[in-house]
Amino acid sequence: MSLIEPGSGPGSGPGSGAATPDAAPVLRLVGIRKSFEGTEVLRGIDLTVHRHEIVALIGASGSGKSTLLRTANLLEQIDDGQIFLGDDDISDPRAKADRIRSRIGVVFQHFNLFPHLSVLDNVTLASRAVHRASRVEAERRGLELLDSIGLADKAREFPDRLSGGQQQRAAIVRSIATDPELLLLDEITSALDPELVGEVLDLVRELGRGGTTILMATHEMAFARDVAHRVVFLDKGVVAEAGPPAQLFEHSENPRTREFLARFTA
Amino acid sequence: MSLIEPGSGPGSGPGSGAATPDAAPVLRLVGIRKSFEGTEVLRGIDLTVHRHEIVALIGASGSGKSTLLRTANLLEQIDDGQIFLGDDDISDPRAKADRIRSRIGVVFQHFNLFPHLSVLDNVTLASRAVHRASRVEAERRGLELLDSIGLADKAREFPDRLSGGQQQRAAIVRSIATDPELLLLDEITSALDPELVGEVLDLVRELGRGGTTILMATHEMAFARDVAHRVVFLDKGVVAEAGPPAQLFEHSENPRTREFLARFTA
Amino acid sequence: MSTTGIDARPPSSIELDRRAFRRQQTTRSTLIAIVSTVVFAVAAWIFVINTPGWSRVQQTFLNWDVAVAAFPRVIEGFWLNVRVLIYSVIGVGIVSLVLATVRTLRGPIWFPLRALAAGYTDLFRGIPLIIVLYLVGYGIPGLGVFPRMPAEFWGTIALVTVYSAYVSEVFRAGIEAVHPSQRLAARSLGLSYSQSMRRVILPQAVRKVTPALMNDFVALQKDVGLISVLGAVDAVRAAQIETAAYFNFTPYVVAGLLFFLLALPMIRFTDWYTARVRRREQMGSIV
Amino acid sequence: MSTTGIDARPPSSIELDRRAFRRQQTTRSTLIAIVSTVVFAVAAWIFVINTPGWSRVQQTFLNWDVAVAAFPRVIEGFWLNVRVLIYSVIGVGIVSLVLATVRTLRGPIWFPLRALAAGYTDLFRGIPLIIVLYLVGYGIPGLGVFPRMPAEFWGTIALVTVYSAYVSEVFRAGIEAVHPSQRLAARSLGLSYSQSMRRVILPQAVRKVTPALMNDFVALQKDVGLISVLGAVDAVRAAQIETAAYFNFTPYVVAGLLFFLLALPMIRFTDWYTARVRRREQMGSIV
Amino acid sequence: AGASSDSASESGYVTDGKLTIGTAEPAYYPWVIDDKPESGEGFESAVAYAVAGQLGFADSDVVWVRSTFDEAIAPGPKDFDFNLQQFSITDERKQAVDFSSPYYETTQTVITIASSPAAGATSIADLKKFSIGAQTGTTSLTAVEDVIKPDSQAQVFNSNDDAKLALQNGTVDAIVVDLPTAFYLTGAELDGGKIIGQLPQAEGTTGDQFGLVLAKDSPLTASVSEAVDALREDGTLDELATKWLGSEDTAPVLK
Ligand SMILES: Nc1ncnc2c1ncn2[C@@H]1O[C@H](COP(=O)(O)OP(=O)(O)OP(=O)(O)O)[C@@H](O)[C@H]1O
Ligand SMILES: Nc1ncnc2c1ncn2[C@@H]1O[C@H](COP(=O)(O)OP(=O)(O)OP(=O)(O)O)[C@@H](O)[C@H]1O
Ligand SMILES: [Mg+2]
Ligand SMILES: [Mg+2]
Repeated sequence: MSLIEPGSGPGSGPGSGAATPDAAPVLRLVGIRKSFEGTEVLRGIDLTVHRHEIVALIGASGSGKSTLLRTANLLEQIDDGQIFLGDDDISDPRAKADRIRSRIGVVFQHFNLFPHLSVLDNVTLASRAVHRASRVEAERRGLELLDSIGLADKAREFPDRLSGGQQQRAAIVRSIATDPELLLLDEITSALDPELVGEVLDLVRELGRGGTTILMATHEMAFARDVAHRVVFLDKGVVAEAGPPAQLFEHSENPRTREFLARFTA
Repeated sequence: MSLIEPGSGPGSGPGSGAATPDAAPVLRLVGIRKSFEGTEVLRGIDLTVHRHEIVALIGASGSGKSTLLRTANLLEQIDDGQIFLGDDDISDPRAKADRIRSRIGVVFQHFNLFPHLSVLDNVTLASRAVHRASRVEAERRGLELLDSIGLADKAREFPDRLSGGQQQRAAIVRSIATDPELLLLDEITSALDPELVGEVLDLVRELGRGGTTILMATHEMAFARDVAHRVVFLDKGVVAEAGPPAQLFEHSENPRTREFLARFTA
Repeated sequence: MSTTGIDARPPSSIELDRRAFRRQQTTRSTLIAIVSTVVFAVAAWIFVINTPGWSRVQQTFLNWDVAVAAFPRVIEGFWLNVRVLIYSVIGVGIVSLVLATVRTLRGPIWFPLRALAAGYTDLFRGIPLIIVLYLVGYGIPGLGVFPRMPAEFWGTIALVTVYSAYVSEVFRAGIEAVHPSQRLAARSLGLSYSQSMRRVILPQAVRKVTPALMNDFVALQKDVGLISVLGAVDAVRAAQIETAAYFNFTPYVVAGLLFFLLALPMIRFTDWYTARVRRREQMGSIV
Repeated sequence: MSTTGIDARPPSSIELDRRAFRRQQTTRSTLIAIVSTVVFAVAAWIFVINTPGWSRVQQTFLNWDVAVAAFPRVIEGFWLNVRVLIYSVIGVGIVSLVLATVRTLRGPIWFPLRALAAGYTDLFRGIPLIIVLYLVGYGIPGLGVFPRMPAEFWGTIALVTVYSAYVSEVFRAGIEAVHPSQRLAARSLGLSYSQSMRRVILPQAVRKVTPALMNDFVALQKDVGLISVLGAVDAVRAAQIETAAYFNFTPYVVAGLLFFLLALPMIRFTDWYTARVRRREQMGSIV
Repeated sequence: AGASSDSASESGYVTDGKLTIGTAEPAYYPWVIDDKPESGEGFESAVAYAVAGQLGFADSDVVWVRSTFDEAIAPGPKDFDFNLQQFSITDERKQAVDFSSPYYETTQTVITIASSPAAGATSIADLKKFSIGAQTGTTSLTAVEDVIKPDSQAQVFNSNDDAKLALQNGTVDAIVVDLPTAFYLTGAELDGGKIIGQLPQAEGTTGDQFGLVLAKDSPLTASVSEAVDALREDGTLDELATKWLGSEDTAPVLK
């Protein structure tokens, strides 16, 4: 798998190491609250993602990880708190949601690719429809991206001809085709055959090295530990603990964190 | 989770350790061949499962694990070879398929429980319909089994009210409710949330300790190593290597085995 | 206007500001909708209702006096439609289940019955109901082998003949739509073909086809009006008679509304049920 | 009779024995099927065909001479049905797409149009076609605002009116059946509501509803025969005229067969396509 | 009253220089012989040509079109100058279409077949218990409901064809049609056809008068009526009636 070239991410520091907390914040969540039918799912979340940083969101099923990512992308309206993308308060109802979403890339667990479009059309759709790139230009860049993940020969295929891992990689590439400032990944490997998980995580690793800013919810503890600069442990709608992986995974003093992690080391 | 009592399995050696190869063979596959539309998926498989033994079937996606399990249960007609259950040649077309299937328990990856029946009815259906047990007797035993896996309080619920892990455990319990001689498990955890995998594998482990004979296809290498008495590595429709887990996982000299296992230790 | 959370902490001032803005937006939207509706209504009034043609339309199709005069006869006819509907539903239920069951029979000995059932289904899915009505309603009594029966009887027979073909096909499709692994699971438990059919496949199939069945029921509800061609004085024929008497089409509108009111609950229920099934599927618990 | 595998190794003697047994079983099954069919046919012959009633039935419904005599008129009428069908399909396509589009419009300003479209859809899903036919076919010309048009024209209008309501509803259901995450994915890419509608949701919706659309097409194909009640001499009315002339119902059978032959390819195609879609779904690639 | 010199709009004719006459599809004996109105054979066909002659048209200028009964008397534009298929003149219909003065007067007649239980009926009271059919929208239906008042609901058919089929196959016991049709059906079409009798007029009404139907407020109504009046006065109508319909007083009037 060839490397994503530096410059394909928004920042260009090639192989930049762990981002420092004093880098510019890309996403800032302040006191986010969200209820569904009377149940409070997010109960005051504060979280900042800095430029070039990879933040892993871990937590039990139902702890609110997906909900948090969806609020960050304005797919869910929050009940209180504020969300900043760069300097803009995107939780303000006066903000243009479509404009903002085009600055954020998202990949979910399932159903990411559009089944009626070829892989290349999937990758180039946003450039053409939203950013008004010419088809030639969009396809040139799309093919380049697909080539970088070894899928150039599948460009004209439809998604259902690809394996699950190939589909997820294409979905990731699609989400970065428009140079978003931030990439949100929601358990992108949990519907995959265990064998195919590796190739998808490798791609995320590459992207991180290329400087892409990533906030990802994951159940792959090993991956979170290896790749994330910072891990945030969500428990029942609050941030129970946050810090570098080494600290959380090995020296956490929070009993809930330890209990949660214990389930993965059977 | 309470232990499955000895005696609930067909053999009763409580906590019997690794079965010895000279125990009575429960399932014996001899030179099994199977093609789909001109592609040979199984190319001469020889495999024996002895009483009280847990055999793990590993191999890449598409190597034929599921097909092998289905042929063993007569859900797929083989093209050549012979299948013995105990002393009976069950691949003989003169054999009564329904009778034979009722001697084998099966759990798949997906869609195991019948969504229109309560959990208890799921568990007792076969006893009542096939073995003509009275409803009272069947339900007594069914509740006992559900109780042993901590699901007694869910007995009257419908499957869609259960978590994935609970559903799979109920499916396993259903498959042993009629005391089958052999249990076939096909990647029973691969559609589960990682957190729920543990409880299902724990149940399999209990069953093994209780003496149930199990042949299972799995992608959970750690589990195969811990629990199986013997591991069979299937590669492109042939048994590439078979042996105790320690040998396969640590000292295999087969390059294909090593390559396959390498993918899981990223 | 307060937080929906369990701990009802007061929302921040920013949130209060956002809510005020959203409320304002909602008010604006409502106003726009009202204004738009009024403008639209006025435009419609000026360009349609206020024209001389409209009073003609109103006179011809929406004449209150005619509606009142025609109502007793139309409602009496409609009652016949309802009775025919009830008998037809019962008949269709029985015949289509028999057909569907015959089509699931296995074994070579049943081949001719299976083939016959399949042929029947095919044939009557392809022939217009009105032709079947004429054939059954005028042709069969002419054979002189059956005692004399009223037109609505033969109409019911024709409806049952045609709709059983549709409905048995719906059942068949439902049986096939049950995921194959359910059949495998049932067989793996040792259930025989017919046991797994009866205890596992059919119950699920019936649920799956409920929306389709309800659609067919709505269609049947409306096609019941066709028995009028056999001479039965149902709502449609009654409306026709009244229309001929007054040269005014309001009686048809009255009959149409009666059918509409009969069908509406079922249509709403079908829509609701279909949406619910879809929502469940889309939630997609996959284990 | 040889292995289907690529390396054509000779099967073992056990396998050969099994195959021989299975072949024997197949032969036995075939024999049983043949015997059963013959027995069934003979029984049918004895108990049905051989009875005096049957010759009456044959005479009344399956009279070759009458069929030959009626055929020219019926086929000419049928050609009118086909033309009406073609125009109706075009009309339904246009009107229902407009209706479905109107119903996807967002924003308060469109409220009256949306409500109107929704009301239209509801209304005409609930009213029997035959009533709409009478209203449109006899009522509208009576307003005196339209030039004189043939009965088949008004029949086409009525068919389009009713079927557009069904079909636009099918489209709407299709739009809702597209998995919500597709909409989320499209919006996450920054596509606007209307862009995601046009480029992501609608193309998938159209595919999803193809089976339902085909079903509606088959239904339309048959309901075209109802224009006969307006006096258009289509196949049904032609058959009626011929039947009255001979007091023999064969002309209806001829017309019915013509409709059946027209519908059969579509029915087969619909079944095939529906099965294909289902098979794909059941394979269930979930990523 | 030649029409050839006037323009279509002024003349009021559907086709300038032609007289377009509508009749049923199919048209029946004895009104039209063999469903061929162009031949001038049959009562209505002959009347049509006589009227055409009065209006100054040559036989070759007559164009025939077909329409159903309902279609012809429903309001709306017409593709015929006048239409004749036994339309009884009623006040309700006059709101929708114009009628010429009557060209024939008849009564409604109950007919049946020998195998029907109604075959023995001899009075209106006898008929009450039977199932009686008639064509929708006709005065025959009105006669069933107003004069016979059967115990069970009348059966109502789209056409006399359907009513006749229903009588033949036994779904109704008797049907009501106009007298000439009754002669024709019982004489030629029905096996064992039998006329039970004519229905008396309801109080204060005349017999059923057949008129030519014209579009509502047609400019031709007056001239067509004049033509019919002229034909009645010179005895042509009686002559044609005798020729094509035979004598009509052979059926008893029911009490
Ligand atoms: N649209 C919704 N309506 C109602 N409840 C919802 C909705 N979306 C999420 N929830 C509820 O919110 C809670 C948090 O869900 P969420 O999907 O965010 O959890 P998660 O941490 O992503 O879990 P998982 O690891 O299973 O993906 C759950 O209890 C869920 O049932
Ligand atoms: N019914 C079938 N028709 C055609 N091909 C089939 C069928 N079932 C399986 N195959 C093919 O047989 C091969 C082996 O499939 P099988 O499901 O046994 O693999 P597997 O080892 O279980 O893989 P996985 O780990 O993905 O479950 C695959 O190439 C598959 O496409
Ligand atoms: Mg989630
Ligand atoms: Mg498998």
